Amino acid sequence: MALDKNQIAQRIAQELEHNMYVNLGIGIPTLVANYIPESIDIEFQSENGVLGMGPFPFEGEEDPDMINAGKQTITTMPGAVLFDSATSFAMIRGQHVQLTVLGAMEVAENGDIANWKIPGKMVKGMGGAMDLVASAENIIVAMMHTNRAGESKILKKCTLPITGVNCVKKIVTNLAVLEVTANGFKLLERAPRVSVEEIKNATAADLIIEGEISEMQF
Amino acid sequence: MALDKNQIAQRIAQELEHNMYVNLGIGIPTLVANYIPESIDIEFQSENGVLGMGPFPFEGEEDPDMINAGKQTITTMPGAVLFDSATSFAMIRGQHVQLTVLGAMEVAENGDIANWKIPGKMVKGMGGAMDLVASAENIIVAMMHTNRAGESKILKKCTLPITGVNCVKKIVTNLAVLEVTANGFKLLERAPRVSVEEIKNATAADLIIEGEISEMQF
Amino acid sequence: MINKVVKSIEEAIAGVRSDMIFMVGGFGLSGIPENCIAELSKKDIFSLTCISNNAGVDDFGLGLLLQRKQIKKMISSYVGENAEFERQMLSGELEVDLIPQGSLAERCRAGGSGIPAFFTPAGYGTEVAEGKEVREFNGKPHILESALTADFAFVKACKGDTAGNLIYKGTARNFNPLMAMAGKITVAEVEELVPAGELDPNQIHTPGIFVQRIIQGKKYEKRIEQRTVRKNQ
Amino acid sequence: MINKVVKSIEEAIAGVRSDMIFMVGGFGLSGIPENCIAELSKKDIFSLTCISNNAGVDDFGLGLLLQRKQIKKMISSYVGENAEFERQMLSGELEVDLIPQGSLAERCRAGGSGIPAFFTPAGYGTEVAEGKEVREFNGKPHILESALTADFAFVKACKGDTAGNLIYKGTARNFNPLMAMAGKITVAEVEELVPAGELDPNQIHTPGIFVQRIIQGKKYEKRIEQRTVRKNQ
Repeated sequence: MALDKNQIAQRIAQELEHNMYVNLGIGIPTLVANYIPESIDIEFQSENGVLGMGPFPFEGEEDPDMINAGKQTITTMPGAVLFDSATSFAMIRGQHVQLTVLGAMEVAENGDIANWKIPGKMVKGMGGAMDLVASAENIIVAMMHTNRAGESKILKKCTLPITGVNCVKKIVTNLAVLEVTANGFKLLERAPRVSVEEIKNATAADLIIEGEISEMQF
Repeated sequence: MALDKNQIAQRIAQELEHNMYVNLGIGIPTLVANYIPESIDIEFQSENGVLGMGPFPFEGEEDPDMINAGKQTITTMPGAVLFDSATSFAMIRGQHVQLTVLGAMEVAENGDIANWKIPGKMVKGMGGAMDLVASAENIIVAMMHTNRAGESKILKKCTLPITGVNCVKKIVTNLAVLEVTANGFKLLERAPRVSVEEIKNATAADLIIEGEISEMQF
Repeated sequence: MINKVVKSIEEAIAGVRSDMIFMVGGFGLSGIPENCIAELSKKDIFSLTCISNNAGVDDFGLGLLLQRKQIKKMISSYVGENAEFERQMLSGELEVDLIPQGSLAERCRAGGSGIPAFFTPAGYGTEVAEGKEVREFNGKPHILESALTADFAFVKACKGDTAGNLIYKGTARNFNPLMAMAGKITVAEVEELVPAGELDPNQIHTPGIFVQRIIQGKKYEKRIEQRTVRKNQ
Repeated sequence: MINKVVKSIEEAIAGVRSDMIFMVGGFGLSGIPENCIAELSKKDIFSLTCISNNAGVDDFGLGLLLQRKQIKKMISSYVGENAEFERQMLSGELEVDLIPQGSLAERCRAGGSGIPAFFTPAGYGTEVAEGKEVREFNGKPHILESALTADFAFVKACKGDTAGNLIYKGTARNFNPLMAMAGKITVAEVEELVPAGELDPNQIHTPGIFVQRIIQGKKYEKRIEQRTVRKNQ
């Protein structure tokens, strides 16, 4: 059974380690924050200028001066800190933020990612994505395996204008967990009751499949 | 009569204009702050991280956390602000500080200045001087006309390692006020009862002398 | 103390002319100089180049200037959530230069700091790198980005003093301190203006030397773009 | 909240080994990490490369490490007022790389910010520019300067919290925030350590993400180098 968006987030939360600084992109990545085990300390950075982001505010407590990079109203945790955009990207570019989780429209087998532009159709801009993917040591993509037309978003080569080169390390989709290796995509895990065959059929790129592929554990 | 150090500072103070941000170097330049007319507002920047520097503290009120670039204990004025060294040099390099007054060992007729090193003898380092002279729109040198050996510090060409090129705009010495022009040093003013002849004799570089040279006014 | 206070919003924006380059602080609608933008939208000033991370929404922020077609070119990192913007861009009426957000921030800071250019890894291998110098450092390719400056920078702070010193609140800080550095004339509007000496010199975010004019804004709407809440327990 | 507190000064400097590069905050003797320096001076660690604006005085600050000849190379902007330093430098025992102060500050910031190099006008036409790329921007020559990083950065703040957030006081701030960014391991010593949540998030100078270890210093001498006063009236 394919995962829903919350389950994708839940699976990604397993990748987080104690004492990590993490930047979560808009969409599915934002949901990751809901699944952090209490046993580990994580601080969330948002590139518009906050470290130590907390949950959404209670109704009536929204502050227009306190938003995340998705422009959503947020709160801060004890120990939080606020700063300007140059300092924020110093944290990102300088690799002080250790993990970036973001969405994508396409990922290629060399780790290229496209997520900012559909020529002639959609040009919202890259926001902080280009800085994030060019910098973070570890980049995990959270996305659906296929687009609305049912086409694979996991490709031999990106067809859309790319956001960054050779940067994605791992992908978690509704169907599978994939690792980007020097030889291409390696299938690590499959969603509960989703077969390797189904994943292969939904994937335009080749998959390296070694031995038994276990189901994701939650 | 040649000026003393305080009089050099007093003459330089006349160059300051209302609403100017000024950086004063160590030595004679520091004394300039004592001669600002009450009618104009000036803010002093010190490159170790303070804008709005005030006078020395009263005895017993010295604060080790409040010093100027000469490492002297200071106070701050209302409206002062403290910042890090990168921000400080952003002010300097970005030409937000409008006037720099500093000492020199030599000045050449093309505006080159040497004030940081005597090879084999004295190597204290350039501190902020190289950033200051490479950046400020207006640079005034405050110094004695000759060195302790009686040799001119105003030269056709610097003999010591230089601090910056083509940067000095004006020089105020114990004998004269000189302007650095495209054609060399121009004599603007002479110290009270110091003759043009005395100035010429004390100067290794050529001087452009046009018409009557008036005495400095205090 | 050098006094930066201007008496009216008209005086605050005086000197802005058609064809100029101007910067506007803020991220989304958070921390935007509402009063300066509103005043600009009343003037017959056109063909402006605007440097701002975002482009407002249809009826607020920079959207007001877009509605009147006062802006010829936008230099931004993210311009979604604005239908009129999208229409002008896709029709070719509006020129748009999209820049990675971190490069935009750093380019403004560089502009204010006398650093004409710097290398960054952001955008290497993408459209953004086209025509730009590429150089490897420690085996990693970087591109050369140049400084940004502007004829005017409009920024918004929570508190300011008469010397032009500014303190921001929350994530409304964002691009404001960087653009304040990069404006030939920087105009700061604040929610609260106090006499010089009232702010703790240790706690000022933008030193007054970067600000040429300061004014207390008449009123602030401070619109929220995405109101997200959790249920009261 | 990620806890950065270490229990002892030994633990704070643990891992520093001979031949490493380390940065030390402070300007003159103002804002130097006194406790870390004193602890380093007790260890048999030698052949260090030290990046610091100044070199202390004979019997205090980095002078302590120079006395024991623990430092092989100094990267500084101003090294006057230190007889032992001068002796070692002139005799060739100590290697010295002098850098314009603004370039030193910016190179540390660049190192912490993932910016490998930038152009600056400072030092053009001087010894400092030797071997460096020169390029004109707006008709003015600039030189290319590279980022500085260090195995360890030792910084000193007035206040800190358990998450590593730092607040500096007065001109003791200077190079500390920049070096905090540039250390692979940044050790912050503070006069007062408080629980995370006690500092105003708007008023923090160094975000805790840049700090790996924090400790409250045992005592601070805070020596004054040039005591200048005016007469009481």
